[in-house]
Amino acid sequence: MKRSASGLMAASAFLLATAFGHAAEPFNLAIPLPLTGGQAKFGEMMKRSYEMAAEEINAKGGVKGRKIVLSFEDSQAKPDSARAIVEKLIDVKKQPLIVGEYTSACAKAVAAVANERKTPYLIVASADDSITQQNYKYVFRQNVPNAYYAQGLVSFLREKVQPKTMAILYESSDFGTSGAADMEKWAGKLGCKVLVKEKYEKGAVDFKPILSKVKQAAPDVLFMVSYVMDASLLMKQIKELRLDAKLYAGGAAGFALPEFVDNAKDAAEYVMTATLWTPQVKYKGAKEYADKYKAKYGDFPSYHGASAYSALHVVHDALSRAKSMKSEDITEALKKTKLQTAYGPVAFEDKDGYQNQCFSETFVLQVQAGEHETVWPYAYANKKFIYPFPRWRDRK
Amino acid sequence: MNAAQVEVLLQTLIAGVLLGGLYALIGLGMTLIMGVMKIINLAHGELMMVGMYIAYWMFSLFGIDPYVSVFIAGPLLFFLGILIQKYLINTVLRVDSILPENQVILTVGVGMILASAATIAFKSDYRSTPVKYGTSAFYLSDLWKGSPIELSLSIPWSVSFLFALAITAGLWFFLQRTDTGKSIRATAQDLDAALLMGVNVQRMRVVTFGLGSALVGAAGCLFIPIYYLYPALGGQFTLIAFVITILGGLGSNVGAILGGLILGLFESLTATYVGMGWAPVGRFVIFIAALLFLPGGVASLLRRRAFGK
Amino acid sequence: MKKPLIPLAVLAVLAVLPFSGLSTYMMHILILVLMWTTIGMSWNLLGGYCGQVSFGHAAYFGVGAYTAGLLYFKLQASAWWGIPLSVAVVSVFAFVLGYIVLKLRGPFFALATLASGEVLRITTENWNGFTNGTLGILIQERTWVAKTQYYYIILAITAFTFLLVRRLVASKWGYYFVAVREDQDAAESLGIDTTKYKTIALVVSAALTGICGAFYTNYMGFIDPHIVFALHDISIITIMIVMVGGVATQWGPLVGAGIMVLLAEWIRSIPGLGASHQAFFGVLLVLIILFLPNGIVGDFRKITRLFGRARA
Amino acid sequence: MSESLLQVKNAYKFFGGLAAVTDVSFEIRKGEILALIGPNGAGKTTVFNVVNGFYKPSRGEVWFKGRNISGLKPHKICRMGMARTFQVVKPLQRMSVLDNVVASAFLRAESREKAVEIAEETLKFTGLYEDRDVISKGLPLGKRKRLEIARALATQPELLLLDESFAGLNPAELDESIGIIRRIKERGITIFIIEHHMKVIMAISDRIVVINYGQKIAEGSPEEIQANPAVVEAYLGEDHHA
Repeated sequence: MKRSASGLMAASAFLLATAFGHAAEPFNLAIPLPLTGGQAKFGEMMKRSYEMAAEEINAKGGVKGRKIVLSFEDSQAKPDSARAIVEKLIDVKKQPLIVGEYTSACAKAVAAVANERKTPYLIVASADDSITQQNYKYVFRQNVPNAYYAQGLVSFLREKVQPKTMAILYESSDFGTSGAADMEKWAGKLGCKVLVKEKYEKGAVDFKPILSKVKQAAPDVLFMVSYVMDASLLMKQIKELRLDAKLYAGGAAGFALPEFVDNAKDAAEYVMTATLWTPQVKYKGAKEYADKYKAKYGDFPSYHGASAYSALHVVHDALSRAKSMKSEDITEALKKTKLQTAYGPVAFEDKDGYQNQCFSETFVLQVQAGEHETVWPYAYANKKFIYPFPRWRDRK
Repeated sequence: MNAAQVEVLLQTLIAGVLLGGLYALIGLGMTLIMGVMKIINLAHGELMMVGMYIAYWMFSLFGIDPYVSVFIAGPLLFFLGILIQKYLINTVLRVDSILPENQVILTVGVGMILASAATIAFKSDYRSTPVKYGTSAFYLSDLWKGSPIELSLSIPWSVSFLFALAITAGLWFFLQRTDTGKSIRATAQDLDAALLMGVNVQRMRVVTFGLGSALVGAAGCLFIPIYYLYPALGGQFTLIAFVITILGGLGSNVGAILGGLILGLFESLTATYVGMGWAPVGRFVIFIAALLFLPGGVASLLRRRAFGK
Repeated sequence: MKKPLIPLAVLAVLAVLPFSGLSTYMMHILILVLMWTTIGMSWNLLGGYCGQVSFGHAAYFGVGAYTAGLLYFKLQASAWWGIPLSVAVVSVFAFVLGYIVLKLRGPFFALATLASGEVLRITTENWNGFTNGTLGILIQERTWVAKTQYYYIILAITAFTFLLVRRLVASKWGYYFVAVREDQDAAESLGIDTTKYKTIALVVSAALTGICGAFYTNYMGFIDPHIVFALHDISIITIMIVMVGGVATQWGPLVGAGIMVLLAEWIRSIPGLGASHQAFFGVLLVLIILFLPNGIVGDFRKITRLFGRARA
Repeated sequence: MSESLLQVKNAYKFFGGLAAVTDVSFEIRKGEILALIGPNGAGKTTVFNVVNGFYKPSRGEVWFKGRNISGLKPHKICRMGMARTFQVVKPLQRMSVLDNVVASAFLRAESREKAVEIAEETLKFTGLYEDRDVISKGLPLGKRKRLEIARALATQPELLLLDESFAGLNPAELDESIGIIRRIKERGITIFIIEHHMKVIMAISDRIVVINYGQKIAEGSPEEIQANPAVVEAYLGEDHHA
């Protein structure tokens, strides 16, 4: 009953909006994303999430009575293509704000243009620390910067594991490099010695040589920053080598995706990972979004999707509050954002050398019985963490 | 050297040999095509991706083991290769152009089409075949309780390795003993002489490209139990195939095996003792070194020795 | 030196284009077209005229880009100094590399150059202390917001390259380049020091490409190893531009760059095509190579003949 | 007897373990036409390649104009005054006939104008001037062979190496080419020629060197060679196998 009532309301809101005719000119929003090439997976997940958000917003009457009409432009993860798209959106399509992109390289290209052209740009899932350290007035970032990704994980290490030694493996990308560097700093603060720190080229086939070196070093914690398939290959080969550490921890990204568990299967069990968002997190709308996504596309989304989904709500909120549809006014409205979203509370602060940066809680997931469960911080946990866990040879 | 260091070294060597065997199979198709036709096929990795998708769908839809799919993907890729060669590459080779390399660009185009067709058809999701034996391994400590060191030998890696050897042996037999195989070798060694001997060179080229595609398709099937799959995966394997082809010697399948093993061992040892980030640098450095100092590849060393007897 | 009128006319048109009220979007695309034209023309000198098909022009592009980037990053100098400096750095680099790879012929040369680009990419990624590794180099503030200045700079570079290539090709060197392309043994026995002239072609070609790399750093404001040493997005695109436009032709690179950049952008933005634009573009590429194996300029007669027949 | 221009001293060339040329010695005197003959696969072209620098002799030496040139690169040897043609013609296919010759005329020309001048003169000399704007790929075989000679001549050599410049020509073309060779000789250019065509050889050469299986088996005037039993044997042997 309740659902149909809200549906009715939405429909009538829509009818009202169209009845008052002239206002119904749609609000076109084009979003640059990688839809082909190696990053397409993430582009696709975000695209779906944006679409889901747009549907909801439109069902509730859109932006000031105007329907949001989304379109997507494939930047192929190439900075010059991303820039071309954004130049077009700003100059030709007169789009007053930019949302989107995924890779940090593209986000940097877009951010520079947007700031030069005084057009607000909301970054959704690009991690590189430096993007919001450039004194860009018009660039906003909803996800925390890379340096904060592992915050939740570090607090877990401090309180529950107190490791003495650590090994760090990371992919050779800006994300991997700065993630590993940040973790090394944290380890120093925890009084934990880093025994091995090695990077690898994304897409490597065989990690066993490096893993046997790690095995020999026998660290308490093995921390890895990897994309999804490298993550599952790593865990599979760790299992194969019976490399026993007290804790396997991932630095968000690959380890937090459902595909990680799907592909690594039992090798993924007990693995913990930092993440920026979880489907179980007790933010309003988070579960609804996650369930809806899963119902539609078969799998839970990761934080990338949730951030994209919520970003559109943030945009909606800012546009609704903005005095006009001009870039300056939208920027002002974005700056004053205080919104509870499925991704958590969103507000943009100038803090710790960052500008217009949203700082939010990060979490720790653990794979338990083949599912990602939120285990840390306590306040958000839906399952108790399992630690310590059995050694490989004692597992079935 | 203490026991732990020995363990690391042995484990690294095992990994290197197994990796090398799989690399060899990727290189095998390339070396055949390059040896016979002297063309650079930049769609090689994409053909492997097609083979992997076949194995993936066979597994997901019908539960057919990827190792069985070798016999399904191989023939299918053979026909795909024949089509590509017959209707695209041959057409370009026939026309006279300033640079023969426009054929290469053609294969880039083919690769682009294959990769984006896969994106359209299967989305860009990462996939793998979660076979039951995916992470099983033999352990030294299970066989020998008192062993001072622990070594593991992955079952799927070993099976893939043996398959690779078997396929190479099969290919060797085909090239040495069958008429078609002999004609292919003749075409590879001396085009003019082959023409004089009445070899239907056009047909041999078509067959060769088909065969090369089938081999790399089979390699895809052997890879998927231990690796994963997504549409844009081809590029890096094309590069590996080049390295092996040059290292082993153009057109030599024994060379491809040795080239693969050398590369596998080299990469593994670099990863352990220098740093895994540098392994790809090493890959290309030995590649350039082989081009310069060993123009005929490892195969030329073998031949020289045989000649000496 | 026949018909210098056409190049002048084209230059004049290009020079007044910014006054025709083009959007900054179109200006961006045009800047990319000009940059790719220059890279294409310099590749054409080595590949088209001298016959040494390089699959590694990303190496020179990247070294140029990093010359400019590191000037800014390490010495806090203006990255614009990278343009003159890259000529020197890339020339020396190409000279050394040429010593290694120019001994090889045909597909072996192609593969060695391909590998050299990759080696540089991975080295740059791993050499954190010097290159800032995978984090790349970000220029905090680009010199200009407007496109016009960048446009004229790249236009000047393109015009200079055009003139240089044209001059070279008509000179003794040009004859020697083509002689090397057609038959190295014959050329050698006619008294042409093939190694020397191949090295000249390589160094000139590399230096011009390096200038484009330095320009890219200044224009885009951000570089990282994946972007500037890209095998597909730089090296192979360069070859495609020349092949599609017309190998060993004056205007081929311009036409090719126009197609590869403008047309690709246009196809990419066809609504509803989504991710399939790449397939579409791949098909187009295959068709061009199949029906115009010498490129659009190279097979221009064939095109006009086709249309002539259609009219008759 | 005029002075010696080129000496080959005990030259060997091995490929892998196989000897393609074994202990070959001969000299070429200024102004003469020396022919190198022998059955198919006797190693004639290998000798050429050793002489003009494509191959460094595995053992032995080659002297040109009083200087040891073994191991020098072909382009250096060419600059010293030795030019050659190829058995399989290798014109610069996509260049016009004139441009082909201009490319090689640059060796002795400072400016483009001078190079064109030399080239045009050479084309007139070889009777190709009418065809100067034809793209060389489109020339008939006879003219392509002559273009090879023209290109070599444009480098203004003292010694000209001709590798089967008469093979595949029809009788009319043959006569024309013989005429050209004679006129080249009249210009004072020394000629070293590989030829199959016995009639041509006997008509134009001053002296003949015969090799078989990479070894020199005879040397002398055309008459002497015709009467030499070893030569007859070698050629008969070839006929038996053919």
